[in-house]
Amino acid sequence: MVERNRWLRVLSHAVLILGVFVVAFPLYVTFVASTQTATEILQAPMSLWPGSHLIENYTAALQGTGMGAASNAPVGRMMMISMITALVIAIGKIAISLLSAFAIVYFRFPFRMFFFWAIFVTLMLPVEVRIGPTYSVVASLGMLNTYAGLTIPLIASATATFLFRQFFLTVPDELVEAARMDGAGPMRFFKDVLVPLSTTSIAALFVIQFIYGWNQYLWPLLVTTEETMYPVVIGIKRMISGGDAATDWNIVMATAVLAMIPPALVVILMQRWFVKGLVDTEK
Amino acid sequence: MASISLRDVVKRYRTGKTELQVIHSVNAEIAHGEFIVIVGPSGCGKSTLLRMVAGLEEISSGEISIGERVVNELEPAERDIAMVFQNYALYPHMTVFDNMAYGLKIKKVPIDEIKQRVDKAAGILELGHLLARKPRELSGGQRQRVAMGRAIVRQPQVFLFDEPLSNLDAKLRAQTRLEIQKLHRELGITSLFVTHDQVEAMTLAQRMIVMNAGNMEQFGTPEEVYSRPATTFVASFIGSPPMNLLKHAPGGRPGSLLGIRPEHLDMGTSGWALQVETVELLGAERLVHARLGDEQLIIRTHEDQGAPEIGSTIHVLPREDRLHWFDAETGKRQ
Amino acid sequence: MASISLRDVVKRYRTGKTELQVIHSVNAEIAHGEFIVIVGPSGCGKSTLLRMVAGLEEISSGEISIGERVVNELEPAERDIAMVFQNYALYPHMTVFDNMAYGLKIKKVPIDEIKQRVDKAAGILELGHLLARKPRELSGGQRQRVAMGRAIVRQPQVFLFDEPLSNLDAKLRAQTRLEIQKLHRELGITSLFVTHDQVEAMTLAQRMIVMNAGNMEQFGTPEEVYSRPATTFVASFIGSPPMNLLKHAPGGRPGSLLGIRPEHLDMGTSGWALQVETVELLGAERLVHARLGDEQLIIRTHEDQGAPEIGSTIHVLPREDRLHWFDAETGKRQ
Amino acid sequence: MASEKRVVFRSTWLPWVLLAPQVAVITIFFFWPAAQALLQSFQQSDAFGLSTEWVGLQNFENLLNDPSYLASFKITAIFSVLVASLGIGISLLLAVFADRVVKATLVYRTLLIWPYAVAPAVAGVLWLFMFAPSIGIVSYALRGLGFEWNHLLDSDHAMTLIVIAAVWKQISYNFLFFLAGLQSIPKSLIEAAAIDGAKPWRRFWSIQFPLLSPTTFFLFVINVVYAFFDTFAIVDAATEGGPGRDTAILVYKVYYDGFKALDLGGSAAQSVVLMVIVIALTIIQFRFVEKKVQY
Amino acid sequence: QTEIQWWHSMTGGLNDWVLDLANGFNSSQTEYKIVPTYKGTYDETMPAAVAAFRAGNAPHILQVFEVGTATMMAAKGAVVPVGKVLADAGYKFDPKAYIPAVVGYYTAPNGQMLSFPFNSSTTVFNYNKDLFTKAGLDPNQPPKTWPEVVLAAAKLKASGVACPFTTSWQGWTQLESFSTWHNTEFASQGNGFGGTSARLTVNSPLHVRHIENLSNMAKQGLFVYRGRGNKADASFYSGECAMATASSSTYASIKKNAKFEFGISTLPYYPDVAGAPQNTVIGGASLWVMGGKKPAEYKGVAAFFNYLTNAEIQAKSHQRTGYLPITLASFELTEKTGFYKENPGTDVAVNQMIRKTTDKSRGIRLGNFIQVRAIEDEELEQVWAGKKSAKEALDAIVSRGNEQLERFQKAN
Ligand SMILES: Nc1ncnc2c1ncn2[C@@H]1O[C@H](COP(=O)(O)OP(=O)(O)OP(=O)(O)O)[C@@H](O)[C@H]1O
Ligand SMILES: Nc1ncnc2c1ncn2[C@@H]1O[C@H](COP(=O)(O)OP(=O)(O)OP(=O)(O)O)[C@@H](O)[C@H]1O
Ligand SMILES: O=P(O)(O)OC[C@H](O)CO
Ligand SMILES: [Mg+2]
Ligand SMILES: [Mg+2]
Repeated sequence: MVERNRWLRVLSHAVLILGVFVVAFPLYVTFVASTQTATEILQAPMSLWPGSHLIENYTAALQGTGMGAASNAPVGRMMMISMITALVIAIGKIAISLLSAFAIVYFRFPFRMFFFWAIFVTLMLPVEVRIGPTYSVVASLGMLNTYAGLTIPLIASATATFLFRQFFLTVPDELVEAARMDGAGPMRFFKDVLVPLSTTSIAALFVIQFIYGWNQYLWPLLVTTEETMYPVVIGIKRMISGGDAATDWNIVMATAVLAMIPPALVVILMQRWFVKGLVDTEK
Repeated sequence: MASISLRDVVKRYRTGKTELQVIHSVNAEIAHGEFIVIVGPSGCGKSTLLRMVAGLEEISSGEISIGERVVNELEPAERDIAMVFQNYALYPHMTVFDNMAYGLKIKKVPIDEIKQRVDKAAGILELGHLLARKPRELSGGQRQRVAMGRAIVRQPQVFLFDEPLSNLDAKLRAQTRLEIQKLHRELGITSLFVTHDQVEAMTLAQRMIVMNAGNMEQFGTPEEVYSRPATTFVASFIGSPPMNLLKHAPGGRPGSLLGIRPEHLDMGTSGWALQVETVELLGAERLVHARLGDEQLIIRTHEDQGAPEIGSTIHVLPREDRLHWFDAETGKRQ
Repeated sequence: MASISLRDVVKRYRTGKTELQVIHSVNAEIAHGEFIVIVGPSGCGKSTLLRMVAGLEEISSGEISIGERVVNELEPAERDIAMVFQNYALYPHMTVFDNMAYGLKIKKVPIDEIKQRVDKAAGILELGHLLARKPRELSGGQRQRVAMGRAIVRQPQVFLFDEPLSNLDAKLRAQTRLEIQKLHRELGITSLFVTHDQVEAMTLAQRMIVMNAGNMEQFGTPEEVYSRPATTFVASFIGSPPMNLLKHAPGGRPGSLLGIRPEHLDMGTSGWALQVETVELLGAERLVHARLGDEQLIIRTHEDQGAPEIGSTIHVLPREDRLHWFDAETGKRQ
Repeated sequence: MASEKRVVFRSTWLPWVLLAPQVAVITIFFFWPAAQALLQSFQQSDAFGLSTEWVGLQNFENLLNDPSYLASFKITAIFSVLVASLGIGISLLLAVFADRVVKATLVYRTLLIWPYAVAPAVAGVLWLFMFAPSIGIVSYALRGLGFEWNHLLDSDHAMTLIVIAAVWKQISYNFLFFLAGLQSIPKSLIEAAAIDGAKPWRRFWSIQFPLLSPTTFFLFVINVVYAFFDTFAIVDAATEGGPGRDTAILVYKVYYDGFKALDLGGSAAQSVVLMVIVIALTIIQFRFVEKKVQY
Repeated sequence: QTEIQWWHSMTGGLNDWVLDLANGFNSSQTEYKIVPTYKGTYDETMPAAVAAFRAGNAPHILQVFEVGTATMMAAKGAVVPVGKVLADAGYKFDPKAYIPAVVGYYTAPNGQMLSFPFNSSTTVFNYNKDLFTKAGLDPNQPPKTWPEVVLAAAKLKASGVACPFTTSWQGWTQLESFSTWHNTEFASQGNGFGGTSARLTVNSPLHVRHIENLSNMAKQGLFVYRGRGNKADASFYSGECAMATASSSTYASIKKNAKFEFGISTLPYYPDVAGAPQNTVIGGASLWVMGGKKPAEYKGVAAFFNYLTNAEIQAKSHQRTGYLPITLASFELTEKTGFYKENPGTDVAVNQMIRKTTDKSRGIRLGNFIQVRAIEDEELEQVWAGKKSAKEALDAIVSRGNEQLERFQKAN
């Protein structure tokens, strides 16, 4: 660093620790609540020390035997649905975006920019805004209660297409030329050179899209009419404020912690690539 | 090995509605196994010319043949050429081995043969111990050698080089120059080498093409180009420091420019009287910047001769047999 | 203007548990207004030394003074220096004017005076018409001039340059070198200039520091360094092509290396008998690469002398007064 | 960097094949439904779609005459600006300090990144849980400090609650971008400024911050869009638009009217309004990004 | 085996109950299989079903809260009246066997039962006996009238209770049920039973008086607002609030969570209002049969409903959940087993509902009721926050609510 100011270093740590405290506090509370009994939680103020019911609550959540969990779809099953859904969405988005970015950057054809724009506009058309008609389409295609229905409608991705386009534009032209000299055709170049070069962008996008897929709520609620196809976020919401039963916050919080683990692992384990991907492609 | 011939080669770029001609009817016959350097300032069209030979740019008009075949319509891969790029264009995610083998793999050369050819090229270029590395783990010079290796393994009829040394530092550049020469001697493959560095051009070329603004100004051996520059452009572009070009030299002819190289001006006690402006020491020699009337001159002397004082007047004698005369209008040699 | 003195300056980097010493006890006294060039191969510690003077790196031990003040503990801003970076480090979001004015604004110099000082510097550097542009709208050479302008307006006691020319092309580099010299003559500010290019070092330096692996190998005028290199390192680093260093020269002393520059070997009919390997033409002169026993030599001759044939045997006579002897072990001059 | 490739492949059919999957998905699942929504905005129908009547601009007129819809615009503007500016401000602050810390960056980053993994629907629940008037730990602590927290009746408290939840959820994302942006600023610029005499505070405002502006602008757009659309689950969980309608942002209202109150025509009309806003935002960002690319 | 889809909104223990019913039915025969699916809260399940219907994927049975009743009734082509389903399958349907206030609400003017009353609740008054004792109140003499509630609240507050009184479902308890309990019209046309031209009348002097009263309590800290829907229930479970008006279905949860003695009493009333107390209004949900299914499937639905009317199953459900018994037989059965004696207060809901209804107390059945409820919430919050007077808020409810009613009338 340029200057040797000691108190500035102390201040840096102080600010960061405070930031971490504020940011992590809700998560800590969630964890603590997941180790107590429902009644303990209701006694304001709730204790901030972990209680003794951790195993009990998590078992209940996982097996769906807790009062709060609605029965025959245990959290384990829902986590699996979430996992498959999130993976398909993330991988699918990346795959089709790679292809379309490749087409848009490396070819010249009529309406090229029109398609780019068309894709770009979808970036900000969230499902909530057109949920009814979209649902009708999915239903008439017979995709309710299928992984296809849970994933394909969410699989178009302006973000990914845009990011890949930006990245492809930074790939030196000479690489294409070298590949052409080596006798590689477009798809061969795509497979052998472009995709391997895009790994950091792919990793960054994987994180973003996995989390997007994992955190879906409204869409699965609509397209799944069978409990066996419920993802876990719905599992959490279903335990809260439904009907007349009191919320079993301990089980809710245990489920919330469980539901958080896979995406958090993805974020944390891939953060190096994530950050790198963000820098490399300049957004 | 093959000859190359360029016949009335023209390149135009169309950007929007405007058309820009960047290569003006170039003609050249290059023999089997020759080492040709294309030299010229930035933007003069060297790369464009080379890339037309490579098949990376379409030829607007004219004809290019390699060997007996007119290649105008052929894909780069079908022209049996190999190219070394300025920034090497190595595949960053492949090992050195894979970089060299890639073209062969695509051609479906049997893996044993690929191994053998890569090993041989690696041997020539002393890359044997680096085959498992990725390009980012190599130094600039090593990368450059890999780029050459990638070209060599292809055993092409023609080598194309687009400023392959410009990313190297001075020392490495000199060394790699020697290696390229050696390689060419050994393999004898027809080569086109682009550079904007005249020292590189002079040392490497068997014959050189000097280009300026899309025109071929001269095509000849380095000696010819140096001692009988065809135009004032060539005269001032080749040679460092450049040839002095004087409008009003003592004994000059009207409508002509007199050219004399800095090393052909001998300091003495008689001759032109000049005012010394600055003096630069370059190891074994000195460059004296001086003024003759309102014209600027450079004189190159040996360090032994002692440094003239700044501001003093010196006398120099141009060697009579080394004078060059150019038309002041067209710049053509007279 | 101020003198600079470096006393036992040492730099160590700590990475994890290991400590790496990159500067070994450098001592140097630089007078008011001197132009000093620090030269050496990549990684030898030139930038580190300069950055310690600038205050961008902590000094591990030893002492640096500027003028009368020991600056070890001062912030960069308090040292009254200005620095030109290799990549210029222009503020991309500011205009040329703002780039130059930034330091003055921080010092709260009145706006009128800022204007006047920037205008003056812009005048010197011929940047007047570019003041409203952003750096990205400038060519490499123009950016370089802005970086210099930013340093000049500060009117500091010391100028520091870290390879400021290395991003320019050869022609521009030569031209900018002259400008820097002119500037130094006019302003007379003590300057430290880092480069790894020996030509640059030779032309610019009043005195030069040659560094190698963190050690100061020699500190002297270019003439001294060239004609009396203190070590084999200096001998081979300065001069292009480098000095020939021979273990088994005819008439050599055991335990010593004989050094002789390529231009001090005269081709003739008697003397050492050499096998010619390659010949390079460099405009006015030729480099003959030849072999003496198992040792490689370079001879520099004038183009007039005609090129020896490759493979032939030639005879060269070393000039007796230009022989250098070095200790074979320590590399020190004997 | 150019925005076009000099070298392209030649093929008349391949690009279409490559584009086909993406274009198929957006056509079937984006544009077709969006067109349907547009159509619905000119119709009025009962919930089950048994009777449908063409009403022209009636739905839009209803919206314009509904003071609560207009109020919702204002609420949305306040909410978005608060979320975007606080989210950006806080994460910028954290990123700047994280950038200064040489050691332990990874530890801080790991801890700060974590909320990104939480679903908005769950984030709303978490914060509601902490601020719940009776059992909430934070409201309890506030009461202990003599501050009566009541987001159920106090609009400012309610707004504060959803802003906190929304900002919290977004900090990680912003933080990562800022950190990446800061680390890509050449170190020599900072050094040049230090030599020019700028102290850290000055250096930040005159060098780092301006150079981050593309990132900041990008994040601003992303955050506004986030505040506009992705926060409805938070509002739904935390305040349900209350007290009164004081936290009913536009997208919550679309969702509520269309999805809970089954007023399809009215909701579709609101969707159309939102789509127009979205497209405007898209164009602005697209322009800017393109410009930046040529930087 | 014919599968029959059943979408519902029951969570927690209630979800267990739903599953038990389905399992019970499924194992009682082999022809049909009931598949219950939780589709979110009441206000999420209904839109999901509507969307599903539009896409041709509606379930067979749909649980709809009472607020959605009018919307469902208006959707003639979308639903099949339960009466018809039962009759077609050959089951006898006798309205007399049901509790009048319950069946009346779900019956068309022509006497046909439109939907099947499943989990009907009503409004009751819960109180914390321990806090009563602490405040020097008689735990066995809960306040019966609003003036008594105010007095009790004051005493509770004096004894240090932070939240003397709260309410869940404020619109339902304080306006709707309040109206029928006082035999006062909530809306014209017999509270909407007479047709879609009904308009709100909740700004009557009695309503204003009550809301003003609550507003004053709020100002004095005697009434503490704890949120929309049933959010306030938690404050009662936790022992924070001493008195609460809530759904009778809170019984099971209080029993599970409360660490204190609690009592259930009737909804308070104003003794000076003629005809009060009348009967409270129905809440909870009923089961609707969706149209467009195969005859065999309707047979299965009918068989399931028939299974649900079994007195023993009814009685068990009632005792287990706190929801009302639907048939008189199940009420009598429960009484006979001594359940009410053992669990004092559990009969309060039934007693409130079992009375003979009047035109003003039969229930409230309005179009766009969901929006009307939301308007009630929004406006009442303004009162509790002190931003509007009771009169202003109630006027606003009437005018804004009537807009919704007009719109509904137009669309149907
Ligand atoms: N795609 C293009 N469209 C339009 N003009 C172009 C295009 N490519 C190159 N040019 C122009 O053609 C001219 C020749 O370019 P070329 O790259 O061949 O120069 P060069 O001699 O290789 O220069 P350098 O030494 O800088 O590489 C230049 O003026 C350049 O601006
Ligand atoms: N922060 C650091 N930590 C550890 N070692 C360092 C650090 N900075 C530089 N070095 C090492 O110190 C030595 C000197 O580096 P310096 O940058 O001064 O070299 P240089 O002479 O300027 O080289 P160049 O010509 O390549 O710029 C190098 O070996 C380098 O690897
Ligand atoms: O909580 P429940 O099931 O009694 O239902 C409550 C009513 O639906 C309120 O409208
Ligand atoms: Mg070029
Ligand atoms: Mg350096």
